[in-house]
Amino acid sequence: MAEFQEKYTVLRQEQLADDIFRLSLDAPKIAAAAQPGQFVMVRTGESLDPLLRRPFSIHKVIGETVALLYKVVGKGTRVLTSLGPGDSVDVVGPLGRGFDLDGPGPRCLVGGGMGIAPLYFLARQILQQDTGPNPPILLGARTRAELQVLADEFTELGFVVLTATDDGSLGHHGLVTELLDDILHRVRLVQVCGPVPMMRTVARQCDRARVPCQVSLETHMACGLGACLGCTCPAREGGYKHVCKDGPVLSADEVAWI
Amino acid sequence: MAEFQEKYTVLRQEQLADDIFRLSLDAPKIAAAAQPGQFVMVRTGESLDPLLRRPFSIHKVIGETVALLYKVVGKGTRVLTSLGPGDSVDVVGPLGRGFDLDGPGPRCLVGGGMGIAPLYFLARQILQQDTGPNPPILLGARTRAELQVLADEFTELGFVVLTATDDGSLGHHGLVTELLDDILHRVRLVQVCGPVPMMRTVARQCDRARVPCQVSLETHMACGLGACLGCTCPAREGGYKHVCKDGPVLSADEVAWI
Amino acid sequence: MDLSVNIGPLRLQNPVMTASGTFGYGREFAELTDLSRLGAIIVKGISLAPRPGNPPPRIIETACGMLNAIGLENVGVERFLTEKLPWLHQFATPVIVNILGDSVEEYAALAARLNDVEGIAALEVNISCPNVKRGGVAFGTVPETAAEVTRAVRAATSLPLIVKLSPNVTDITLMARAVEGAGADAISLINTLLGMAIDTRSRKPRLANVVGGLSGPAIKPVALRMVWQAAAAVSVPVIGIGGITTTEDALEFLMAGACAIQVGTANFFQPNATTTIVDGLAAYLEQQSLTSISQVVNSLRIDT
Amino acid sequence: MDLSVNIGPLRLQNPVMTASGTFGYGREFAELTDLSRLGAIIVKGISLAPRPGNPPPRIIETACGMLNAIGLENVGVERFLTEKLPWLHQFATPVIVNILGDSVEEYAALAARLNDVEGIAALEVNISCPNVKRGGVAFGTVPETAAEVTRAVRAATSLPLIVKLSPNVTDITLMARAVEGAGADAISLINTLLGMAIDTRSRKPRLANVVGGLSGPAIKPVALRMVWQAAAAVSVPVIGIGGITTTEDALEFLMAGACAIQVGTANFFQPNATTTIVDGLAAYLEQQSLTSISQVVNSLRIDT
Ligand SMILES: Cc1cc2nc3c(=O)[nH]c(=O)nc-3n(C[C@H](O)[C@H](O)[C@H](O)COP(=O)(O)OP(=O)(O)OC[C@H]3O[C@@H](n4cnc5c(N)ncnc54)[C@H](O)[C@@H]3O)c2cc1C
Ligand SMILES: Cc1cc2nc3c(=O)[nH]c(=O)nc-3n(C[C@H](O)[C@H](O)[C@H](O)COP(=O)(O)OP(=O)(O)OC[C@H]3O[C@@H](n4cnc5c(N)ncnc54)[C@H](O)[C@@H]3O)c2cc1C
Ligand SMILES: Cc1cc2nc3c(=O)[nH]c(=O)nc-3n(C[C@H](O)[C@H](O)[C@H](O)COP(=O)(O)O)c2cc1C
Ligand SMILES: Cc1cc2nc3c(=O)[nH]c(=O)nc-3n(C[C@H](O)[C@H](O)[C@H](O)COP(=O)(O)O)c2cc1C
Ligand code: FES
Ligand code: FES
Repeated sequence: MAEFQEKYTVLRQEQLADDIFRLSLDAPKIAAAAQPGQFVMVRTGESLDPLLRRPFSIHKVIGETVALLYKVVGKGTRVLTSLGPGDSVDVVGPLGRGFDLDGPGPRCLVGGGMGIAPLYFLARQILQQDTGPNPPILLGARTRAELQVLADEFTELGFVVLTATDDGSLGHHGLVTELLDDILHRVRLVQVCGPVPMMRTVARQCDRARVPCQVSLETHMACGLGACLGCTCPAREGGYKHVCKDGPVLSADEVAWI
Repeated sequence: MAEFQEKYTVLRQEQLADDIFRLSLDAPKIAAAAQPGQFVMVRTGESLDPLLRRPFSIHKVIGETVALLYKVVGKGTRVLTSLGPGDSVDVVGPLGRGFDLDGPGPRCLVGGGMGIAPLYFLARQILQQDTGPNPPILLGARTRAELQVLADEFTELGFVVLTATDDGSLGHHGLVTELLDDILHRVRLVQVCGPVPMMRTVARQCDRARVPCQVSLETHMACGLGACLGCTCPAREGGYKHVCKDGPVLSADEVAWI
Repeated sequence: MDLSVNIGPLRLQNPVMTASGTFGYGREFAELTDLSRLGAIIVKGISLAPRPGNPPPRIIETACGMLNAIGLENVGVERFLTEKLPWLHQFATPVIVNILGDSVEEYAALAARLNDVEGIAALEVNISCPNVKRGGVAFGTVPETAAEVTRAVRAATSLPLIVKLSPNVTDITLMARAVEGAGADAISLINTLLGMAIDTRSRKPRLANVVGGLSGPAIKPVALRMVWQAAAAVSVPVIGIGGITTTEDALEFLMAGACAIQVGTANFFQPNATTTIVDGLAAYLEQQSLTSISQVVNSLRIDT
Repeated sequence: MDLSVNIGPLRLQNPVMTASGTFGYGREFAELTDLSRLGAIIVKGISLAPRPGNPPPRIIETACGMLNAIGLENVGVERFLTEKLPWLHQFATPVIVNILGDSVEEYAALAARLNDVEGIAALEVNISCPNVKRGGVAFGTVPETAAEVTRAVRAATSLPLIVKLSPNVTDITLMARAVEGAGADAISLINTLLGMAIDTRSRKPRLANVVGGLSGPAIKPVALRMVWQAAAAVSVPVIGIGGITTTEDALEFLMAGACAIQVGTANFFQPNATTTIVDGLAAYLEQQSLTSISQVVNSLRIDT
């Protein structure tokens, strides 16, 4: 696995919604090495506060451009919004284990909130494999403003996109998981990224339907390198998985869902 | 004394030299209350690192606009350079005791490096008092690039400006204090701001010539309000002066020059 | 909505006080903070005689904190009573006097001097000072001497007595119990952690005193841990101090068991930090549909 | 230009090591740091049997620092020797094994097991662990138990012995002298300060273990003060640890009397912090026209 620490130049900062931004970097090395589902650790400035790098999924890789999709939830992500074209960002990556790319098709991607980020990279990879018609991609968010732009981009790739919003402002009024049962019988793999309750539900649905399921987990991370041992999640077999090295993508049945 | 804590809008950020900047704020309250020689405490961002506010002399007050002149010497001043028009800055001030304004004229202003900052405000005030022809203003810096723009602005006010640079690139090749002896006999007050060695020398020159001298001191400051007792300088009479309350402008003979 | 708290015999309108040495004698902040809205004002530490303090440099910024070696500069008790205290009478806000000394006798004499003075709501005893008779070891690092100071002050005053603990100890609960047993009505903690910084260009210490006290957000995790331990160890009220800057910070200390808090270093960079926290606590109660701040105190939930 | 230093019997090409627990077993950083350029690699603390560690959450960021409660997760000594250590043989860089235990016997058994293993340059004894037989009080907070562990390990190994001190004590010089007297070849400090954080939304501790170890730039002033005190108290070499992030930081510790330093938390956010400091120290010597890093060690100038 190739990993790099480099400063990359910001190409673009887009504001997709109130608190959702997309940062595009000129990052040839990461672009060349990255696999869908992997992440990067981003230093949010020169200050020692925030101290630690922040983990973000690789959202898009197009040519030598790597994009990150992020939601402003605290001080690190707030600092990121101040970056503009020409600024440079210190990034370590690509890191971790991504999604299985060559399992038996067809598969269904399910994303919720910022969990949609890695799915775009994954979806483009699926297109390249050209394994025939894919089942719809299921995307959920709180409200239309957080979802529309992203959903459209999947549609532009040629996917059928089914959406769900908590407030019903776009697509199904309710949880994205409620859309899955109708589709499960047509797929041989589900790949999901989103909030833990959503992934837990999907994991149960897949378990019942005996469809393999991969989940992309989030934990607090200090290093992203497997060194601090801080990013644990309880494993079904007992003990712990380290999300940054064993994951972030794990088979749903490796995880002890609590 | 009126003191305020407010967020002010940045009107302009000028780069005068490699590492010298001028920040203009729309700060009506400070503009209305400030006296030459007073300072403000500036918060350099939302981060807790840097933690403390940074003190800066009030450089210019024109209408409701307050300008600060600053040199990038560390992380706080580096953060300030990222501010642009429309951004807001949290400022406490005006603080401290400024220069005597109504002593017996004529007087001579002497500034070195960033010590020039408060002298512009002071010079404009002197003009308003219209006490007849003033002796030259003496300004020193390391090199022309740090001095030319500022010297010109004093000239534009109608002052005769004598300059000195360490490298001889503008005006006298040497110390600005070397220009003072020729003028001392013509003045009844010297007001000086600059590095300590320079102020010490001026204080001695004035002492010998029996000309009153006011110096504007710098120390590390945590509060600027007289509360932390951190900003001490040894007093001639024994004990300490607190630069933020007793100063920053003190009579040169109040200070125990070491 | 009830923000009021009781610190032993002392009732405060809200749990937000100013930490000694970070708020001068109150007046320094009068134009920037509404003093009448504070739970209490704790003034700069006072000794019997005036003290000039340490030579400069006395302060230096560190990562998310600062070191100070002010050296307990203060105007002495007599000038405090004539020049500083009367101005504070205009506010209903309780004034708590922080006292310090070189010897047990000095603490006791100070406490006696302040006992009958009007307008003093309580004493806070700073025991982080060096015990001159015992080679300069701080009173607050030895349970016996901490108890000795507490007993002496207790005997000399009928004012409510807060003893302020030093964090530079192996076991804070021993110190807390020692001063509780010796008659403290309440305990406040933490004072500063002993630290140091070096100017690598001159190869000299950044503080003339070489070592100084570390304060500010950097120390908050240590302070919170000690407050939690101390609150569990004693039954007198505990006042939390250390890096408190925001309402969140204050809530953490209250949840850990403090029934009130003090804001220190934050006053320097956010002169209205205290009143902002008072507002923030009220907003929190409202948002959580709580009626009293006492419902927050000691509300930490630990899974077992 | 000579950056080499001696830690007792151990010679290092430069004074920059990795702090235990912040650099994995070395391999984790292989693509981001040139391991051959380090003074030494200190690996994650090893116990006799594997340990699963604490439940999550195990880490949380604080102001200029972080709290960790990893709970000493490690693969155990046997897997370390078969799976981790051999990979490090490819580098000439000395490997120092950090050891930990629940009892004096466990420390001694570990030291004996590692004594004859090839490719181990020294042992570093982490005495910040709870002494299970004595109610969980850390070995490193009581001079007698610290000395006991040191003596037992000393008797069990002929490897150079570094004892790593806990900062959670009243007087670090007592601890330093205790382990020196018990046979330590060198002392390293500081381990983490005990701290805590609370999530005010859930009212739960942010660490499942409630308390954890504070590290990073926030603790640097405390670490520097303790290193300065310890270096003055003992004659064995002292290794400075705590918040070291930049060359400046490293120089401060060297000037305070440390003859080498360890970089911890900084590795997480600056994976090449160590080699950057190696370069920085060389540049400093050149700029100051010094020939050896030993000229920097203990060069602090205190005006008297
Ligand atoms: C492998 C991985 C991939 C990720 N990919 C993305 C992505 O593509 N887009 C995106 O917007 N976010 C992503 N995240 C989450 C992102 O890292 C956090 O939102 C970010 O670190 C928050 O930083 P902050 O300084 O703004 O917030 P902070 O001030 O640090 O925290 C704000 C709040 O968020 C919580 N929080 C912070 N970090 C995490 C975390 N890692 N997991 C759970 N809660 C956290 C805190 O507890 C706190 O309540 C990912 C996380 C991981 C582990
Ligand atoms: C009353 C007063 C008025 C001032 N007016 C101006 C002004 O008009 N323009 C201007 O450019 N600067 C002025 N200064 C100095 C200015 O406050 C410092 O340069 C600034 O605080 C440095 O912040 P920093 O974070 O960039 O540097 P830091 O990273 O904090 O420090 C960088 C270096 O500068 C030194 N330093 C920092 N603060 C001070 C200080 N207060 N005194 C002496 N050395 C210091 C540090 O020791 C360090 O070596 C004034 C200072 C005072 C006390
Ligand atoms: C500049 C300064 C002066 C202080 N003076 C005193 C004092 O006189 N008496 C005292 O008990 N504590 C004093 N302290 C300690 C504070 O009251 C407080 O306990 C400590 O700073 C931790 O809180 P903080 O992190 O919020 O600042 C002082 C602290 C600072 C920073
Ligand atoms: C995540 C983490 C794990 C650690 N594990 C160990 C350990 O196993 N053994 C040990 O002696 N110290 C351990 N430490 C302490 C560090 O080695 C170091 O002493 C401490 O973090 C202070 O240095 P720093 O501020 O540079 O991180 C650990 C620290 C961290 C942050
Ligand atoms: S984040 Fe450090 S081991 Fe996973
Ligand atoms: S800066 Fe705090 S008293 Fe002067």
